[in-house]
Amino acid sequence: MTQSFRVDGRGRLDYGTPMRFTFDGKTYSGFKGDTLASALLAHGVHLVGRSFKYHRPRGIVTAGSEEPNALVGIDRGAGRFEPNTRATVQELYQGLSAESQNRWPSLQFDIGAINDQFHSLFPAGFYYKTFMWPRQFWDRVYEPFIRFAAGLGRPPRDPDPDCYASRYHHCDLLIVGGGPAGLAAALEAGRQGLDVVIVDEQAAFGGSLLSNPTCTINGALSWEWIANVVEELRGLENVKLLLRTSAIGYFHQNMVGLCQRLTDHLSDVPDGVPRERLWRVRARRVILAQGAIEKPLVFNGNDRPGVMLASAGQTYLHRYGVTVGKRIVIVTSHDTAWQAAFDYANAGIEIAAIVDVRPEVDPKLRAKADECAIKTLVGHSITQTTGRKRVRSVTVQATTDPSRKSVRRLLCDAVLMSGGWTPTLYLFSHTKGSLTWDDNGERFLPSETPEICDIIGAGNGCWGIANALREGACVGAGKALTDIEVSYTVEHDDDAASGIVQKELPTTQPQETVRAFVDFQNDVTSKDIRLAVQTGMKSIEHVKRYTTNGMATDQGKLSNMNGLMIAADALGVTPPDVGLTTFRPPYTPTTFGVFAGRHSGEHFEVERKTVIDPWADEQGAVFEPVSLWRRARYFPQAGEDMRAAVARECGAVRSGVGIFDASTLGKIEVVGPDAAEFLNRMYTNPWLKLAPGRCRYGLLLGEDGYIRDDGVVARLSQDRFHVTTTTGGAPNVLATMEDYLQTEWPDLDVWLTSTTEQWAVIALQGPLARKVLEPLVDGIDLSNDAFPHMSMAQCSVAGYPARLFRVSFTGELGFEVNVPAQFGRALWERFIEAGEPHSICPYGTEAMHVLRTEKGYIIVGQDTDGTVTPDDAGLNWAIGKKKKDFIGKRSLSRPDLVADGRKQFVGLLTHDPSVVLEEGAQVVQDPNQSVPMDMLGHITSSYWSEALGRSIALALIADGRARMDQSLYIPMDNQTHAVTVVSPVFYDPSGERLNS
Amino acid sequence: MMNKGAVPLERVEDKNVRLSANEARQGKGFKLHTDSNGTHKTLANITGDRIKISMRAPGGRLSLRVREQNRLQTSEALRVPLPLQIGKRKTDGKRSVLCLGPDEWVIRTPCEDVQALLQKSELLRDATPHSLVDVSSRDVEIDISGRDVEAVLSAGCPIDFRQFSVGEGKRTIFDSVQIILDRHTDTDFSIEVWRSYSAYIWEGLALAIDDVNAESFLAE
Amino acid sequence: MLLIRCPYCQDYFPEVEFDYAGEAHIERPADPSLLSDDAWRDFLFIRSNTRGWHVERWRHTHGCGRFFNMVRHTVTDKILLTYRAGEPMPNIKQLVETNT
Amino acid sequence: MQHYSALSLIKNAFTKHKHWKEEWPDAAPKAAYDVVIIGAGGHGLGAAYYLAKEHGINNVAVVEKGWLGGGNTGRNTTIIRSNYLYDESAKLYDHAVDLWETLSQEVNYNVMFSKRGVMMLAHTQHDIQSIQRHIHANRLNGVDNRWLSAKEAKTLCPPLNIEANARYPVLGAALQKRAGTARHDAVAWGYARAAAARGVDIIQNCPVTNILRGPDGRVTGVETPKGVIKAKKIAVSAAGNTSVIMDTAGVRMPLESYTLQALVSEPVKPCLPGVVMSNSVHAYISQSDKGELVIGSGTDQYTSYSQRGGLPMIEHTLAAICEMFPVFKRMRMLRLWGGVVDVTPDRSAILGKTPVDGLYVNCGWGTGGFKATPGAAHLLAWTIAKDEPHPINAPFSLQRFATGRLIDEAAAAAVAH
Ligand SMILES: Cc1cc2nc3c(=O)[nH]c(=O)nc-3n(C[C@H](O)[C@H](O)[C@H](O)COP(=O)(O)OP(=O)(O)OC[C@H]3O[C@@H](n4cnc5c(N)ncnc54)[C@H](O)[C@@H]3O)c2cc1C
Ligand SMILES: NC(=O)c1ccc[n+]([C@@H]2O[C@H](COP(=O)([O-])OP(=O)(O)OC[C@H]3O[C@@H](n4cnc5c(N)ncnc54)[C@H](O)[C@@H]3O)[C@@H](O)[C@H]2O)c1
Ligand SMILES: Cc1cc2nc3c(=O)[nH]c(=O)nc-3n(C[C@H](O)[C@H](O)[C@H](O)COP(=O)(O)O)c2cc1C
Ligand SMILES: [Zn+2]
Repeated sequence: MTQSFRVDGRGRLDYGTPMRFTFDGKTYSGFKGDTLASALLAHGVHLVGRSFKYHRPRGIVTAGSEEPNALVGIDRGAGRFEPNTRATVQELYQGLSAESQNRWPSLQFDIGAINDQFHSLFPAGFYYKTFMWPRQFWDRVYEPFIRFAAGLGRPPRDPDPDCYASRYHHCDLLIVGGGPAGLAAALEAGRQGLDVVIVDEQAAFGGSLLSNPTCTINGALSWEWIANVVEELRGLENVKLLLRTSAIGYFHQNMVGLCQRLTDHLSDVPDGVPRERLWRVRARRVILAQGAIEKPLVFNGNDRPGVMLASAGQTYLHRYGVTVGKRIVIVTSHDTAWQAAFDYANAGIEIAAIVDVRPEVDPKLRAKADECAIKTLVGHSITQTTGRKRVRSVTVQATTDPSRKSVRRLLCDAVLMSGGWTPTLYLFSHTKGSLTWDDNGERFLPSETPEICDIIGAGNGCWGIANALREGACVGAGKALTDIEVSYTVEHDDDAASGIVQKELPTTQPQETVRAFVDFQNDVTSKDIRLAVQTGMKSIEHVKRYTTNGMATDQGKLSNMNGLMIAADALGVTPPDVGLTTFRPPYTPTTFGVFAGRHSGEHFEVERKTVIDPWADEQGAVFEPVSLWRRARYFPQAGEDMRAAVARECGAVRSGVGIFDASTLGKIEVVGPDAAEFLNRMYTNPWLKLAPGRCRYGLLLGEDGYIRDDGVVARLSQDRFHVTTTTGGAPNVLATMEDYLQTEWPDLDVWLTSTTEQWAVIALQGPLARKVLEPLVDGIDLSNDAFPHMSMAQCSVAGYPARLFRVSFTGELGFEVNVPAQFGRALWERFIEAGEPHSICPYGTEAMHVLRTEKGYIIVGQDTDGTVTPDDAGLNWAIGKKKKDFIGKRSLSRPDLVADGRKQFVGLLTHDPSVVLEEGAQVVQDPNQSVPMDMLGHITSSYWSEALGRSIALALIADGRARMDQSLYIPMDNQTHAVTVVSPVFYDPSGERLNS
Repeated sequence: MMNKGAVPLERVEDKNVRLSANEARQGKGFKLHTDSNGTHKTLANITGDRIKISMRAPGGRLSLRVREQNRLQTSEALRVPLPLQIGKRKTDGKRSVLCLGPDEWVIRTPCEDVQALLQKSELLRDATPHSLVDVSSRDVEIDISGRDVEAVLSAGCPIDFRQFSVGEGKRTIFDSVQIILDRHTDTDFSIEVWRSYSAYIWEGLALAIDDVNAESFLAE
Repeated sequence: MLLIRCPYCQDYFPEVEFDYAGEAHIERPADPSLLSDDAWRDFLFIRSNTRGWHVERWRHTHGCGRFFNMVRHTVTDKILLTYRAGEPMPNIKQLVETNT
Repeated sequence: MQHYSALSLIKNAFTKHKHWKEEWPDAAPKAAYDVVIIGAGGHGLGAAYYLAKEHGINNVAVVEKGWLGGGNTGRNTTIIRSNYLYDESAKLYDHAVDLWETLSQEVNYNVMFSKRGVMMLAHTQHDIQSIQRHIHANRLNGVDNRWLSAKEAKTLCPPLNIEANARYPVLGAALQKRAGTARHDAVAWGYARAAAARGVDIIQNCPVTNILRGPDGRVTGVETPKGVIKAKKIAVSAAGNTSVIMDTAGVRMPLESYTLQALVSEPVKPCLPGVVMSNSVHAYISQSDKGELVIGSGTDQYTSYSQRGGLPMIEHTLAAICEMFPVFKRMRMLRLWGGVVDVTPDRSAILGKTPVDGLYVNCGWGTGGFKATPGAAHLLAWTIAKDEPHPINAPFSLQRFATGRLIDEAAAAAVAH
């Protein structure tokens, strides 16, 4: 196809670089600098999509990110399909492939358009009124049908291979919008030496000036002026210019989120370059210079392809060298569209007429129209349009003539409309800035904001390039708007900008035939809005939700003000009494990927590894995540499954010696003269009398009396303790301790230092543990008498400085050796070597769980769940009976915590010893009762015990300790298991092995 | 660059078997798959003309805590200078001390000094309450320098580098991980981070470098 | 994301360095055993949940590590003041008046 | 009340939809009511409806400070499920789900309750344990919930990533088939219309500033900018603002109000059949009947009434979504908003009497009370009418915080939707 709608000598395109692209499989061409929309228009293609509800043919309406209709799918190859991309924003690149949306089988012929025939059955809110009978049909027929019809573009199906980046940035001044106002501000601030960031979402700076090549600023043509300014700014080191960068949200204290699109416009994307970048900019001051967005007019048939905003028409002509039609009707209630007509006439395009609904317009404009030989129909309204896939004619009529005598039909292939301008207040409103109603202009203007933020240019309701420049220069220089110091001389300014604001355009057409659209994408008509009001939706927020006006992907940029005017009319109140709906981020739709940034795939979240982890890895360990850590779960040997490996590992610990990486345990060094007193207040146990060189099991509660954490605590010296915590609990325990210390007991002389990662911890467990360790330890007698269970010493092990604990989480003779992390792996390998004669066996967390379950040791978080008291867990022995207070003590005497029927920690043995119960399974007394059953509690830990040759389980059971030897039941899906309640200590209850 | 650090578990494709929760919990249905290209990322230094990252050799590091009223005494007894203001660093020969909080300093010193300092602390203990803890092995240090250094750090570090002068250091975060960041010259920084987080930080920096490099790629 | 002045570091840092820690000036009773169940409940769970100027605790966790107090408006999220733990609660009314 | 049906729709199409009546009149307050309900969310409106319908109490006003349904009812991610752990919770939410099943017919307003199934993913051993505990307890309580393998989860939800080398691989999931979503606004509107039809006054733009009490301590009415409204009984059902109002009656609450954010994507054709939630990865997602992906975040860290959240939480949430669904990375966020959720220490609701005679409270639903709407409304009406809690809501008393009989769903699961 040829680009028969190009206008010679116009546009800012690189005509030397032609580009090919496809749309719905058909090949077209365009030039570098085109957007997809401009390139399509160059071929006369207006029809690009179908509307949401009625599947009406829709064309390009705008030339910017506010586009509601021209949404297409862009396919850049595997995993790089993206729905709902605005053709008006997507820059053309070589080979671009786009498809239209929401049509089947094709854009030209769309079955869904049948909905349009029955539109009178689908007014706003219709689905609340129907699909209710018969009830069963909802699930099976109605809802599937509604869901089937949903959505616009097709969803991406393959994982996105692109990467995304993010940055923090700080500056003195952030300027959003690089039109005349923003550029002038940047220039002043930049010259002052401030750190300035100026962003614009478009591919070039200049804003509306890009569509206005004839005006001159200080003698230079506008495009030249832009080039000069941008060059000067680029030369300033303190100024950062970001194009294709949308300010998406204005957050607390001048934090503005920006999304910079880095590669979507490129024909060849270099490898590894992020597709988009999120900037979190914290600015001392923000200047919003976002401009204004033109309003469509609401008239019968205003949604036909070919009906567009007048300013978009100007943009296509001037920036892209494209005419939107060969015979154009202008319809407006505002001056600015007249300029569009003049521009087109100057370019030699036929203007069928300027239809202005106002009774009178500025004689200067009329004179100029006469000069250009343009027919003007002032005081006229559009009542109808024709043309299914492209507008073919408009019917106009004098607004003062109900008799239809003045009716006339104008043939055309495009309509440029203007309902005036809406200052862009989105970001301003994100700050919770307030708006005021400007009666003259019939629009909202910015008022107060809690942020350090100025708003200038068209966004501030000012019109005219000179005015915009002046505001920019003043505010950019840090002065008040009234301080006119810098002034610009502007010729051919577009300062004619008065107009009136309309609801629906007046029409004499019978109401039932009128289809005047307010929200194009969501197919909301003015009648829908009136119906919503009639139905009792009197708040604009209700109207929005009932009609979906303003909820489409343009977020009401085109529809909100028109919707408001119509709703106000229907309600019989003034627009400010109705008010606007809330503006929310993002300013334009923003990819999920850029928010995720680097945090995807393996970088999604930290995975912590111990220094011994690489060794385990080399041995083929299987890992499991435990909080942020990964831990070796078991070490399978050839042919072993988990059960076999775990049985072997457990066997080794019970009969020989096992070695275990316990480095992930939390460790806190508690130091200071008040260290013991501090621990006494924190933990349930007594600490004052613990002798240096001794350890004690410590139990930590929340202030609510429930178990939060536990671990072994050793006293190193009078004023120094080595506290251990659970792996997952470490950060919280430290934070809780700091909290009490700093805010409740600031008088205590004690300090906390996390040493979790200072120490690698290697556990040697099993009857032969001493044999392995002894030869490597210097200067300590490790015999049971000299170094009994719960001893600790500082010594050297294999030449490394160590803290040696005699502790056991397995029930066997055991030691835990702490050495500085950097020596951890070396020591581990040394032990493996030294243990070889004793068949030392590395074991993982799974065996550890089995071993500790055999001994009835709890794991906080598995056997407890935040509702378990020390008594429930059978840990009353760990409470210092003489202590007056400790964290959580008072709660333990609350009525419910001492009531009967609390769930208590017990052991369970299945009657069939081969059955390993499911953790989480519920226990009942009477398995034959009907559902809902009375449940006594649940299984917290359950394993196959090789040592006992049977399964074992731990459970929390109501009144569990009073039920010893009772039979209880565990009803599962297809069978019920019988169990006997027993003590939770299954193995070596006397603790002989531990103390040997 | 994105080779998986963890040992990937590969799901066994047994068509007809539905895994029960218990089976899944017991690791059934997963078989071990060892990654041939090195399961452990070796942190190879990154050297470019605009940015360099390298791992610093282990050094001695101690965390000192003492109340204001005992600061001078402690400083004298340990013979370490203790800067007064949070964020300031004082250097004395091979030793440098950074103030992290109102009663908190980190002392960086050659490894061989650590024991001596701990002994001095022991002697001081009764007279002057304080806490000195060896954390040499807890953290690792990453040096990062070059023209692009601020841009790279800004990928994950939310502070305003214009307010962060040479000779200062502070605890902050990079990519939600706590670090201590020191500024040595305009373009020389170091990051101190708990050992098990270092690979993540490293990777984050590497990704940030890709992003910063993209700037020169994309410059028109 | 808030920008918070740490009264210890005496400088502004972004919220991600801080942790919120609940309402301020709720002191743990010296001897909890003397409290009735209701009084203990109040200490544990009852919070003013003020709509307006709220006095609350924060910790500069990833900075100097200190807990401190902040006066913040819970509707606007505007921060009026931060001060060190242990300092008395300021007269908010007066402060608001002098600040606006 | 004008009956809604396909037939009425067709009839009205012929009359150009001119005869649709107001769904609820905009009432001005009368001098006195038998019951004043503060807060026209789904809970408050529903309670008014059930008071009128089931207890014959029609002299009722629902007083709303803004527009009805504009609180959390109008800004939630609409997940409905009942597979809670504790018996008390399971009973409460299952009661609600029972009512959801017939709600559209009950109020003659299509609330589009969609039983599309809710899937909760397990990524770690701990998740499996916790999910299994839920499934078993639910089964014995007669609450629908079952275990799915990762593959089954993928079959039900094709975009889900179940690659074993993910940072948090999917090990399986719990599925409640009877769970799903509903059209949140319609719930408020449907109840409002049905309640108004039974004589309930719905008074919008009327913030209650004070609860008035007589010399005997009993409530006497409420103060509003539209004047004092007398009432024999008052129920506070004001979600995030509950503690502010209760304070005026001298009752201090164990509540804190936090910002909870949610977001929607641009609409796309159906691709996500059910609801997917993950506690470990911290995100949940469904697709609305219009096509947007509806995504919920976690609460911001500090208390706030601003309905406006921060960016870090959203970054985290979307990273989590991309982790579970790498195919959604190129989808775009369309809108992001916040609500004020009232959170109790045990993350379970408070529904019952208060120390003040004639004053009832329904709050603390936090991040998860939409699903309870018909149930909570029904039980609140009962409690007001009988001046005593229904057995189902009896455990959810205010008193439990003193006795320690907490219903700690928080302890059992990190996220509670
Ligand atoms: C982002 C988000 C996501 C959520 N997702 C889910 C989910 O997926 N599933 C789920 O089950 N729940 C979810 N929830 C929670 C759920 O929305 C709420 O628990 C539920 O909607 C509460 O309903 P309500 O009727 O009690 O409160 P609301 O709908 O908030 O109604 C309370 C009303 O009280 C009014 N009010 C307040 N103060 C006064 C006063 N002084 N005078 C008069 N009126 C007053 C308010 O304006 C409001 O309209 C979510 C919440 C949020 C914010
Ligand atoms: N006749 C016209 O077509 C027309 C239209 C608008 C303005 N004007 C003239 O221009 C003057 C206004 O100039 P101005 O500088 O205020 O507005 P402008 O429209 O010239 O510039 C605003 C710029 O802000 C950018 N922008 C908006 N939101 C953004 C966001 N969230 N992120 C990044 N960039 C964003 C836009 O891309 C645009 O380039 C008016 O006084 C009027 O004279 C003319
Ligand atoms: C389930 C659900 C779906 C929504 N879908 C859309 C949508 O398609 N488009 C839109 O603009 N907003 C959508 N919203 C958000 C609302 O516009 C609005 O942000 C939300 O109700 C909160 O109100 P507020 O932003 O006015 O404070 C949706 C909200 C919910 C709860
Ligand atoms: Zn600080």
